Parts: sequence; C-alpha cells; structure tokens
Amino acid sequence: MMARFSDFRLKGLVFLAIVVFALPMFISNPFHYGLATQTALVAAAVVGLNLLVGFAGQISLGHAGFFGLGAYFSAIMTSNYGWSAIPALVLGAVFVAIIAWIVGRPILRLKGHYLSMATLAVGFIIAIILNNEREITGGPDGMPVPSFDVFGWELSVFGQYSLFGMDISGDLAWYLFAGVVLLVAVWLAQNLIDSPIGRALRSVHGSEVAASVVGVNTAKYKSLVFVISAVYASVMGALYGHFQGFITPSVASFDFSILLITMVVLGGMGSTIGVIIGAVVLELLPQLLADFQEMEMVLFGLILMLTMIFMPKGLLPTAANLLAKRRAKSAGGDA
Amino acid sequence: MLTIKGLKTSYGQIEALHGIDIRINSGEIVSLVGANGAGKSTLLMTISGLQPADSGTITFEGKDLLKVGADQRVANGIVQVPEGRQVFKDLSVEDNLLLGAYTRGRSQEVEDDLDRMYEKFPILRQKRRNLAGELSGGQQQMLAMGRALMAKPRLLLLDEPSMGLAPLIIEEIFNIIKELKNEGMTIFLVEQNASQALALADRGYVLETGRVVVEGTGRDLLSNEKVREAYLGM
Amino acid sequence: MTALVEVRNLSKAFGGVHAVEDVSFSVDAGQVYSVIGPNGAGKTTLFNLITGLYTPTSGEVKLNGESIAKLQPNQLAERGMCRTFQQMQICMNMTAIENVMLGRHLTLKSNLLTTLFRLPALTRGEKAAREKAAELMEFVGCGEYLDTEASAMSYGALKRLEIARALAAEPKVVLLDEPAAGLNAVETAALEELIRKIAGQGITVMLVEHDMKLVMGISDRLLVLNYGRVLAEGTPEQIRTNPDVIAAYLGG
Amino acid sequence: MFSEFLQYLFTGITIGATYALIALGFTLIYNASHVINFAQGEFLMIGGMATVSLTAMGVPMLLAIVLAVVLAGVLGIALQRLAIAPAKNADVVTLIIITIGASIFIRGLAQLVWGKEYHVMPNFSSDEPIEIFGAVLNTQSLWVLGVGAVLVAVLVYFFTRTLTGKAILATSMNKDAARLVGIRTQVVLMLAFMVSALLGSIAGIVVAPITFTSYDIGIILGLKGFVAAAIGGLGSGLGAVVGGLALGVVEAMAAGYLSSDYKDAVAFSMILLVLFFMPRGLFGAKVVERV
Amino acid sequence: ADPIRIGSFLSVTGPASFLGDPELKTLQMYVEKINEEGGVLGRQLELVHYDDAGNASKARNFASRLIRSDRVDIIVGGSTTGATMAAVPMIEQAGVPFISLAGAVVITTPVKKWVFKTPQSDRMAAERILTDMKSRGLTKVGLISGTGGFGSSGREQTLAVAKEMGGIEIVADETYGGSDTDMTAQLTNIRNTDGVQTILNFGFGQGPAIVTRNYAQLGIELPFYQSHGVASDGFLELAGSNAEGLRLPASPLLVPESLPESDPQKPVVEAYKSEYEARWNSKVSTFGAYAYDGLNLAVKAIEKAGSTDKEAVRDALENIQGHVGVTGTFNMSPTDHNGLEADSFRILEVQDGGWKLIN
Ligand SMILES: Nc1ncnc2c1ncn2[C@@H]1O[C@H](COP(=O)(O)OP(=O)(O)OP(=O)(O)O)[C@@H](O)[C@H]1O
Ligand SMILES: Nc1ncnc2c1ncn2[C@@H]1O[C@H](COP(=O)(O)OP(=O)(O)OP(=O)(O)O)[C@@H](O)[C@H]1O
Ligand SMILES: [Mg+2]
Ligand SMILES: [Mg+2]
Repeated sequence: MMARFSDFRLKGLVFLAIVVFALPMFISNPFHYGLATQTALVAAAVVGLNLLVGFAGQISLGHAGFFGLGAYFSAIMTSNYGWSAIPALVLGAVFVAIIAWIVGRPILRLKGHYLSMATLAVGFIIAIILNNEREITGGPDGMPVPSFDVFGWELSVFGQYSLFGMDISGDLAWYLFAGVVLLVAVWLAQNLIDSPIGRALRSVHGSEVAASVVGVNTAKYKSLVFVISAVYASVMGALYGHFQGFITPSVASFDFSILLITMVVLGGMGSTIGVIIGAVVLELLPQLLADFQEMEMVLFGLILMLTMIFMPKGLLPTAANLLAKRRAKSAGGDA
Repeated sequence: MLTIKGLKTSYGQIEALHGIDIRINSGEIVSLVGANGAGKSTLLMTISGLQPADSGTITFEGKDLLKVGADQRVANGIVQVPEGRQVFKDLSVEDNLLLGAYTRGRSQEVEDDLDRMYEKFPILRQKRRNLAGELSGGQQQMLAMGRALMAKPRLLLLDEPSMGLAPLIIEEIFNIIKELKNEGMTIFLVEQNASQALALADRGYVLETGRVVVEGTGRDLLSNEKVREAYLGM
Repeated sequence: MTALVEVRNLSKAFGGVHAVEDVSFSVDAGQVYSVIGPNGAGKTTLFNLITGLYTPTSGEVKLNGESIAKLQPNQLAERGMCRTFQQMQICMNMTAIENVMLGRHLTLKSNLLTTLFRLPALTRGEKAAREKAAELMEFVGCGEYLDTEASAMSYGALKRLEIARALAAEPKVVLLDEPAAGLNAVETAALEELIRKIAGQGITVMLVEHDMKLVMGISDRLLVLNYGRVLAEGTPEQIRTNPDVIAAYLGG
Repeated sequence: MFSEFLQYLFTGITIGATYALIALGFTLIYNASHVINFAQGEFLMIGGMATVSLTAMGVPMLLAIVLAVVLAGVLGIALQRLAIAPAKNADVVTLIIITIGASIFIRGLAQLVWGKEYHVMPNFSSDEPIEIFGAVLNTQSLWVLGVGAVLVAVLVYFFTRTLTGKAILATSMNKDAARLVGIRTQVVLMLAFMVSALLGSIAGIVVAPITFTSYDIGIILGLKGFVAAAIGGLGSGLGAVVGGLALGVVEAMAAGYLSSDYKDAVAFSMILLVLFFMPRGLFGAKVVERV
Repeated sequence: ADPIRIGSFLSVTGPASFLGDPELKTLQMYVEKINEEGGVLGRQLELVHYDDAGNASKARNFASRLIRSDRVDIIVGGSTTGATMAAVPMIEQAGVPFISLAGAVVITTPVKKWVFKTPQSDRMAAERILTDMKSRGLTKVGLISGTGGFGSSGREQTLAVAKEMGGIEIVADETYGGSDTDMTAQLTNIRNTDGVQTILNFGFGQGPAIVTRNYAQLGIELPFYQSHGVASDGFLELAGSNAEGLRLPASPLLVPESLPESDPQKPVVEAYKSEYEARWNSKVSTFGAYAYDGLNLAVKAIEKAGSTDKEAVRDALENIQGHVGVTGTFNMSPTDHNGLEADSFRILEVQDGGWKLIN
C-alpha cells in the first residue's frame, strides 16, 4: 500500500503538472487565464484546508478568516507602508501562524460541531475587524492592492514578460506563477501526509486515545496542522489579493469559509487531487451558471445536492472507486 | 424454523460468505464456531438484515426474510445480541432496555419484563439511571443481552455473549441460555468458548473463511478430531 | 530495587461510584502481573489511571520511581508505557499496517523540514518502520492483513492488531486489557505463547483477563479486585485457593 | 440608568427569543442524526413568506399560517426522503454539505416564486408596545417567548418521556444498534425532519413581524440559531432557549454599553469563552468516552 | 452591422438585490426599447449581463469577463461601491468606459479616467440632509448607520461634512449590522445623549425600516432623517405608519406629480415611471433610475462619438452637458465624472403614508 501510495502521490503530482502546463494550449482568452489563476490560488488554499479537515478530521468553518488576514496583511503593508510583496507575504504568514497558534490551542480541544462553532466565531471576529477598521482596511468597500513584486520586478496581469525567449502576456505569466504555486503546495502537502507526521495527524482523526497512548501528542499535532493550514490560507490570500488588485472583507467572510469547506468535501476529503477538483468545479460552476440568470441559485443548489447525494465520498474518490470496480469486473471477466 | 441456502454476502468487492447452507429447527440451540474472520458476525448481520445478501435465500417459518427490512425481522422475533455490545451509550440503562422492547411499544407486560430483566441481572437494576456508556465492559455485555431479551425473541442470535465476562457470570449466561431454551426459545449461538457452546448445543456448524466445513450434533463436533484440534485446543 | 510500577492508595470515584478504592500494589520489572475480578470491579479503571487517561481522586502511581500525576498518556508512552484497550481503539481510517506503524511514532524522529521536503532520512526511517511493523504483525498473527483497511477487519484480528501496535512502541511495560476476549481456545493458547515471548524480551506485562486458564498459567503475581478494593494479592497458587476469591469470582 | 439597562435587556430578550426559537429547530434534527441542518433557516423563511403571500392572496391569516406550516412540513419530509435518505452511509460532513445545497436550492426557488422584496407581517396582537419602568417591550416578543416556552416543554417531554423520542436519540447514537432493536431509522429520521420543519416554520411565522421576511432571511437567522444552539449545548431544548436568550442579551448589552460596531464580535467572543470553559455548551449532554 | 455591446454586472441577488434588480429590469427594457426604435448609430444594442450577488470578487471577475471575453464596448453597472471599486483597477487598465451605479464619493473622487457614475454621491446626500437640518435649527445630530458599504461610507461622509460645514455637530454615532433585527439599544443610546435634537439614519435594505419602527416604539419625538438609501415605495410599505414625518433626500422620481410644470425633469421622470411600472407591474425605485440615466448617458456618448471607439466615447462622456435625467441634470467635465449637484436631491417628507416634496 505504501509503495502504491507514494506511487500514487507521484502520479497525482505529475498529472497535475501536465494539466497545469497543458492548459494554456486550450485557453485563448485572457479572462480564462484570470479565472484559472484565481482557481489555482484558491485550490492551493483548499489543499491546505484539506490537511486539517481531510486528514486530521478537524472541521473549520472559519478558514476564510486566515485567507482574509493574509490578504489584508499583505495589502496593507504593500500599499500603506510601501513594503515589497515578498516580505509582506512572509511576515503575513508568520503573523497568521501566530494568531492561528494562539486561537488554535484552546479551541482545538473542542470536538465536532463545537469546534466548527468556535472556528466560525474566530472567522467572524476577523471579518468584523476587517469590516470595521475603515482607516486601515478601507472598511466594507475594500481597498486596492498593488501588483505583486519580487524586489522590484513586478508581476502584473497587464504586463508583458518573456519566458525562455517567448513573449508572454501578464495574464499567462500570472497563471504560470499560480500554477507553480499550486504544484509546490501540493508537493509539500503530500510530503507531509505521507510521513510519520501525516500518520499522526490521521490518527488524531481515527482515535485520539489510541494516538496518545503510543506517544502522539495530539494537542501539539492538532495545533501544528491548524497552523500549517492557516499559513497555506494566508499565503494564498496574499497572492489572491495581489492578483485581484482589490480586496473587500468578503475574502474573510463566512460564505467564503463555507465555500472552502464545500470544495474539500465535494472534491473528496483526504484526497489532495480530489479537493483541487472540488475547487475547480466550484470556481467554474458559477461562471457556467451565470448565463441562467435567475435560475443560477436553484441550479447551483441542485447540482451541489445531487453531487453529494450520489458521490458522498466526493468526486474523485467516488470516481476512483467506480473505476476500480469496473476494472475488477473486467479482470473477473478475463479470468 | 430458519433455513439458509446458498447465501453469499460481500463487502464491496470482497466476498465474505461463499454460499452458506444452514438450518435451525424450532427450539434448538445451534452453535457456530470459527476462527477470527471466518464470517460468523457477517452471517448474523445478514440474518438480521443489516448486511445485504448477494444471492441465496433465508427463509424464516416459510417466509422469505430477504424481502423484509431489519425492523420487520425484529418484529417477527429475530433478535440479535451483536458483537461488541453496541449499547446506546448516552442513554440510561433503563432506556436501553425499554428500547429493546421498541417493537412492542410500552405496556404493563413490558414493565413486568423489565423487572424480570433486573432480576436476571441485578447489577443493571443498581445502574438503571446510569448512562450505558459508563458501565464496565462486562456490565455492557449483560445490558446488551437484557436489551435483546426485552424484545421477546423467538430466534435469538448471540454473537459471542460470553466475551468479557467473569467466569461466574459466564456460567450464569450459559444457564440463562439453557433456561431460554427450556422456555421454548430458539438460539443461534456464536461462541469462541467452543467447548462450552458445543456442549450446550443440539447441533453445530463450523465456519472456515466463509464456508461451512463441518456440521453435526454438538456431541459429534466435540469429538471431531479436526474441531478439537483447531478450536478446542485439545 | 524500586518497583517498575508502584501504586499507592489509589482511588477513583465517578459521582457516587467508587470504581477504584484505596488500591496499592507494585509490579517488578520483567513480571507478568495480572489483575482479575468480577465485572465492574474496577480493572479497566485501574488501567486508565495507571496510563494517565484518568486523574485519580486520590493516591498516586509511580513509574520507575517517578510520580505520573501530571503526565499525559503520550508522555507516559515516552517513558515506556503502552497499552491495549478493552473497547478497542483502532484508527479505522488507516490500513492495518499504518496502525502498527503509528506505534513507531516515538522512535521515528522527524521534524517538519525533513518531512516537508521529504529528505532521504525520512524515507529511510519509514522503510525501516514498515519492516518492523510487518514483522510485528506476523509476530501477533495477523500478517495476512498488512494492507487491509482496518475497517474491513474482523473483531479478533483487530484485537491482535492492537497488541502489535503497543509492541511497536518498544515499551518497557505493556498493559493488556482483556486481550483474549473474542479468541477461541487455540487462539488463546497462541496468545499465551505470545505473551511469554513478550515477557521473554524483558518487557513487563500487566494483564486484565477473565480467562483463568491463561491468567493462571502465565502470571507471576495476581491482584484481585472486588468493588474497587483489593480482595487478594499473591501468586497464582495462593489466589487459586483463596476462598474469598473463589466465592467472589472464580466460582467452582 | 435603570430604564436604560432595562431597555437593553428587553431588546436582548426580543432578539434572543427569536434566536431561541430558531435554535430549537436545530435541536431536533441534531438529536436524530447529529447533522447540523443548514437548511433550517429556509424552513423559517418558508413559514414567513408563505404566510405573507397567502394572506396577500386573501387567505385568512389563521388558515394561511396552517397552510404555511404544512408546506414546510412537506418540504421537511421531501428534504429527508429525496436528499438525506439516498445518501446512505455518508459522513456527517457530507450530509451537512447536502443541507447547504438544499438551502441554496430552496432559497433560489423562493426567490423565483416570491421575488426579492422584503415583506411585512402584522403583529399578532397590539402594535402598542408595553412600557415598564420607562423601557418598552414589543408585544410580539411576548408571543415569541410564549411559543418558545411551549415548544421547549413539548420537546423536553418528547425526548425524555416518549419511546419515539428515545428511539430518535438512539438512532443518532448508533444506527446499526437501533435497527437491531427494530427501529425504522429512515422513518425516524423523516419524522425528525418533518417536525423540525414544522418547528422552523412556526418560528419563522412568529418572528416575521419583528424581522420582516424575505427569501433570504433564512441565512443569517439560521446561522444565529445554530450559534445559539451551540452555546446552549447541541441537542438540549432548554439549552437552545438559554443559548438564544444569552446571545441576544449579550448582543444588546454590547451594543448599548460597548460599541455597536463590535457587538457581534463581542457575542462571538462570548461563545469562545463559553466553549472554553464548557466544551459542550451550557447544557450539552454529558458524553462518556470509555475505553 | 455588429451590435453595440453594453456590458453590465449588477447585484441582482444577494443583500443588495433591491438595487440590482430594478437596475437590471431598467436596462433590459430600455435596451429593447432602443432597439425597437432602430438602435444607436444604426446598430442594435446587445446587453451582456452578469449577477455579482453583491460580492466584490465576483464583480471583478465579471468585469474581466465583460472586457476580455465578451469584449463589450462600454460598461454600465456596479450596483454597490464595493463591486464597483473591485472592478475599477481592471477597467482602468483595459481602458473601457464605465458608468457606475453606486453611490460612494470615492468612485469619482479623485477622478479616474474611465470611470463615471450616475447616482449623486453620499457626500451630497449628507450635505443636503445637514443643510436641511440646519435650516430647521437642528444642530445636534445623533447618527446611526449600517455597517455595510453604503452605511459606513455615508457615515464617514456625514462626519466629514458636519466638520466642514460647521455649526452642526454629530453628538452620537451608532451602527448596526446589515441583518440585525432590533436596533432599540442603539436608539436608546442616542436618545439618552445630552442635547441631541435630531436623528439621522444612513443605511439601506430592511435595516432602516427596523430602525424606523424601533424609533416609533421607543416613542422618540425628535425629527428623524433617513438617507436616499431608502428612497423607494418599498420602504414605506415596510415601515408603515412608523415612517410618518421622517425626511430624506431623494430624486423627484417618488413625487413626479408634485414637480412644477416648469421643471425640466418632470417629463423625463414621468415617462420613466409610467413605462417601468407598465412593463414590470411593480413600483419604480430610485435605483432603477440610476441605470436609466447610465444607459442614456452611454447612448448619448456613443452617438456623439459617432462610433464605439472607446477613447472617443470616453471623451464624449466627459463632455456631456445639460443632460436631463431622472436623477438630475448631468454636467460632466474632466474634473467631475458625476456631473450632479447636491440640489438634484429633493427633500421629501412622509405624510399620510406618502411622499411629500418639501423642497
Ligand atoms: N466492513 C467490512 N468491510 C470489508 N470487509 C469486512 C468488513 N467486516 C468484515 N470484513 C471481512 O469479512 C470477513 C468476515 O468477518 P467477520 O467479522 O464476519 O468475522 P468473524 O467470524 O465474526 O470474526 P471474529 O471472530 O474476529 O469476530 C473477514 O475477512 C473480515 O476481514
Ligand atoms: N465514566 C464513568 N462514570 C460512571 N461510572 C463509571 C465510569 N467508568 C466506570 N464506572 C463504573 O466503575 C466501575 C468499574 O468499572 P471498570 O470498567 O473499571 O470495571 P472492570 O473491572 O474493567 O469490569 P469488566 O470486567 O466488566 O470490564 C463500574 O461499576 C462502572 O459502572
Ligand atoms: Mg465476529
Ligand atoms: Mg474492563
């Protein structure tokens, strides 16, 4: 299994890389690049959330709070204090890690829906602060965010760049950047999962008592994964802000938290590639449904419901199961 | 009373029972022995209707059981004491017992049976207001037994009822099983304590990786070389 | 020589129930020490107190001379104590061997950096852990289940798996709560052999069991609890003939 | 000073009673399945909107209320039958996401049918508020409190005294064992969904004169109801009421004495505090985890 | 010829749907109407519309989609300030004329090359209200506002205007959340503030109706003002008799009959009102009128430019003078991309359950 697992891990990453780098061949329209970029960044945040939800089994309904904190930290530092984006992003991540650690310690003692409740409260408090501190955050109307720069070199959707001698548009450049970010995020997450730490995390999900009597410090591991997933969210939030050029407190909203967790569950809890698929589906679906005008909400709800009813384990795991079944059947037929 | 023919059951792709034939006559104690993972619990769960059957038939008093739901089977008198006790942890001991009689509703008769159960297991009376989850392992085992009896079963399925019980209580349980037989109850007994179980049984079956490999009277099985070696350690 | 496990005047009450009351005994290193008693006598509670899952109402437990009052179960594991449960605690979201590898947790020193970047040291450690785990599963007799999902295993197989997991932690003392429940006579005999082997490796074994054949055959000393109190303590021979124990527990 | 305090208290009670009533709806489904039904708020909305639109069509108020409640009940059954039951063996989280989908779906339908405007529903009794020591209390709040009290009493009776109530609890604790004692778990769940839809719609109707009603009122009220239920301790009827009132009073006091900007933040901090000291809420069921 | 593509993103659903819904209806009906009448420059109009549901990042995405995928010629939309501002960087970069339908002053101050707007800014509303208060001798104001974009920007402008204007003072400053169901606590605080003479509520949605009702319940007798955020008949329905006597700034759309015959806006307003109500069988709202003005400004600019060349259309927009709309008379200039004066707001009072023009 482990051989198979790591095998699968590599396969997933390679598959993802192929998709990421092949996609530009099918995209002609800068708007689609924008969509893909945004999707990649959100997907990376969801990969982080999945570590917490899918592996350690701790539900968070306030994860957008960390996403928003990261976004605003970077936005404020770069636009109000003239920082460069990289230090802002890194320091933002550190800041969010500290916050997550502080709030994580006490609330991670809670179980099940009570933990959801507490994370929801934390998310709400963050959103309320972002909403109310007008002087710093621009309040509910939001604030502009300068473009992403790496010590002077700027990455803007409106720019022109050259890569290996090819001229590429800013949109494509951003997309490639976000794609690479996603790949790195997945690689790190998979490394984490397929390790003693990952096993300890999963054991916290399986049986905390069992974990603790073989020496797993469950509190520590829960905090650890909480912080890691918050850092994922923070970094992606920061990049998201720079990419969008403008953020409002909706990046930290309850709705967004729910969307993130829905991506995890829809894609398949505990499956890294699965949750990315979940993110892609839920990012693109509203675009597809936009043409249905009033029917949009009805259709969205219906699709969400039906998918979960018929694929309760999530898109990827269910599909994989089906495939396995089919294979078993045809193998049986051969024999 | 219960006839099982060609029963196959599987978990996903993996088949756990590969065509089982078993017959239980009214008023008998039939004992089933087998190693860990042989499929004993799976068989009981299939009879109770929690595990769907792939093929084969189960008939109970001439009726096709596979056509009716789990709740109907309980109402017809097929009641199980499941493996691992499965008590309702956050309900009181008394509520657990009352729920055992769920299909019978709440009547004076049920109240009387409750009293009888407390007499059989005095510790349960003492703990009646406690949550079932607070009981010790053995106490929960007694509760599970009591809960099943509250349904007034006609066919009682016991999945390792002696597990986790003190020697004195095990004797007690076997005595109760005998008593129940005398009261006319039919009992299908899965036990690791094979020598005692077979001694008690009218007939027995030996299950090995999802297949019946030996069957016979309790006495036959007790003296069967293979059984003695593999399950009785003699 | 101090005892490996020393229990002094230990009590635990749940509301009005005195599950364990004023219990004292000590276990020397290398012994097989069994705790028996009627259902509800407080055996599991005693184990829970010793392994830090419960905090005592009064009294104390010492491991290797150190009081464990403020220690969490995982800290006790670090000090070499490990156990199995009467109500099994298996991670059903993992495969069998992963459950056993979890037992290797403390012996696998890994930090976040080696993990995130998957440095070779990590892969090496994992490989070794897997081999060790496979070996242990073979040892307890569930080698055929290596990559089976734990949720797909039968009750008896899971009970052995738990023992393998406890042994994987390379404990100094291992507490087994009714390991023979759900095993037939032949399997119990195999378990007896297993426990002997464990003890043979110098591991102290504490055992709660209702199977008297097993207990009497294997134990160096026995503790008998009744209603939370110590009813008797001594060698199997002494216990077997003790009239109080016969009346309260053994029958016969 | 005192009248000021009293006014904040009344305000808190008015808001809190609303939350409490909504929280009760969560209790039932939680007790039956441990699922947090995110569509609970939609039952509320259905209750209010259906009543308003029926009365607008000339149906007498009382009949409109009955019809609205029936509609919600049917919807509750439909939700269980069509969305929850088919997802057999799904995780609790999956079921929760299904209820989120259902909530969006129902809201979308309501918007198509009823439009997006807010609507008024008249007070049940006098529009004149009651005055006590210089503070005023809306008469409708008394209705909300009264209905809440009755519903709690019924719920508590149901779960502690009736076999059906216990069967519902048993189903949520151990579904397999419940089936082994002959409980028809699907029917039990259906019942729970229906009754909680009824509860929800009644709540929606009673609070509508205070909150107004529109197709999207369910989101935020549902959320506050969930919060109240969690503070009180999931599954406890009394907890739902106390949790709701506590939440309302804290919000009002915070708005009055601290900062109206941060009153929600204060309320959420209170939740964290409560959970910190009582990890299962104020009246959360004691849970034993034995090993 | 190819149709002229008019892009739009509006908050048709979500908390700001009472803005986006009439706006969309207005755009749809007038695009149809213009097309029936032969279109613009001999070309038909095509409306490409998306619903941002009041979510800023959706708004930005749709703006991007309009510009880069649908390649629209001009954008009329952005129901809320958040949605508008989120789209602005993209629009400025891409260089597409954009007429926003949102209120906050930041949208066109400082002036952005491609961005215009039709509603009066909240700053004007604040000016208009405070002026009216002063004229009644009310100088100590208790302010209550919603925490949403509209309310919080309005609050900020009110505080700023009061400071600049002088002689008027904000003595209490309270807020409420967009979905709060009772504001009695905040109102009690205001009532108990020393010397308070009048109360102003800046907010939109159902919140102001609740404020109005709580206000009546508490028996507060002070003169009461609302913002233009509730200038619709829907508000009167919600607030009922509790609204008696309150004042607010609004476009004349609510009281077309009271306008003097000489008022140049009168025919425009009456026409819009009757056409809208006939077509949709529901009451007009001020917000729909923003879209009406936006569309007409766009059409006018395109006609003046004689093409859909973006640069030319923008220049034409910037130079529109004396355009009589429903909201007011627009006089655009390179320094003013809104083109309205504060007096385009009329002060209305609720009397006998209807609107009454005060001045
Ligand atoms: N949920 C499940 N999914 C997949 N396989 C299962 C599942 N439950 C049991 N099995 C497999 O089915 C077979 C029969 O298991 P069962 O529990 O019926 O055995 P048993 O005879 O009751 O064993 P024991 O004595 O250990 O209780 C075993 O090989 C087991 O691994
Ligand atoms: N959490 C608890 N709350 C209340 N009572 C408890 C709790 N845990 C244990 N008890 C009670 O304490 C007593 C001892 O229980 P314990 O589980 O230690 O017994 P045991 O000796 O292990 O029994 P068995 O052999 O049946 O497993 C029992 O009467 C039990 O009901
Ligand atoms: Mg079994
Ligand atoms: Mg025990």
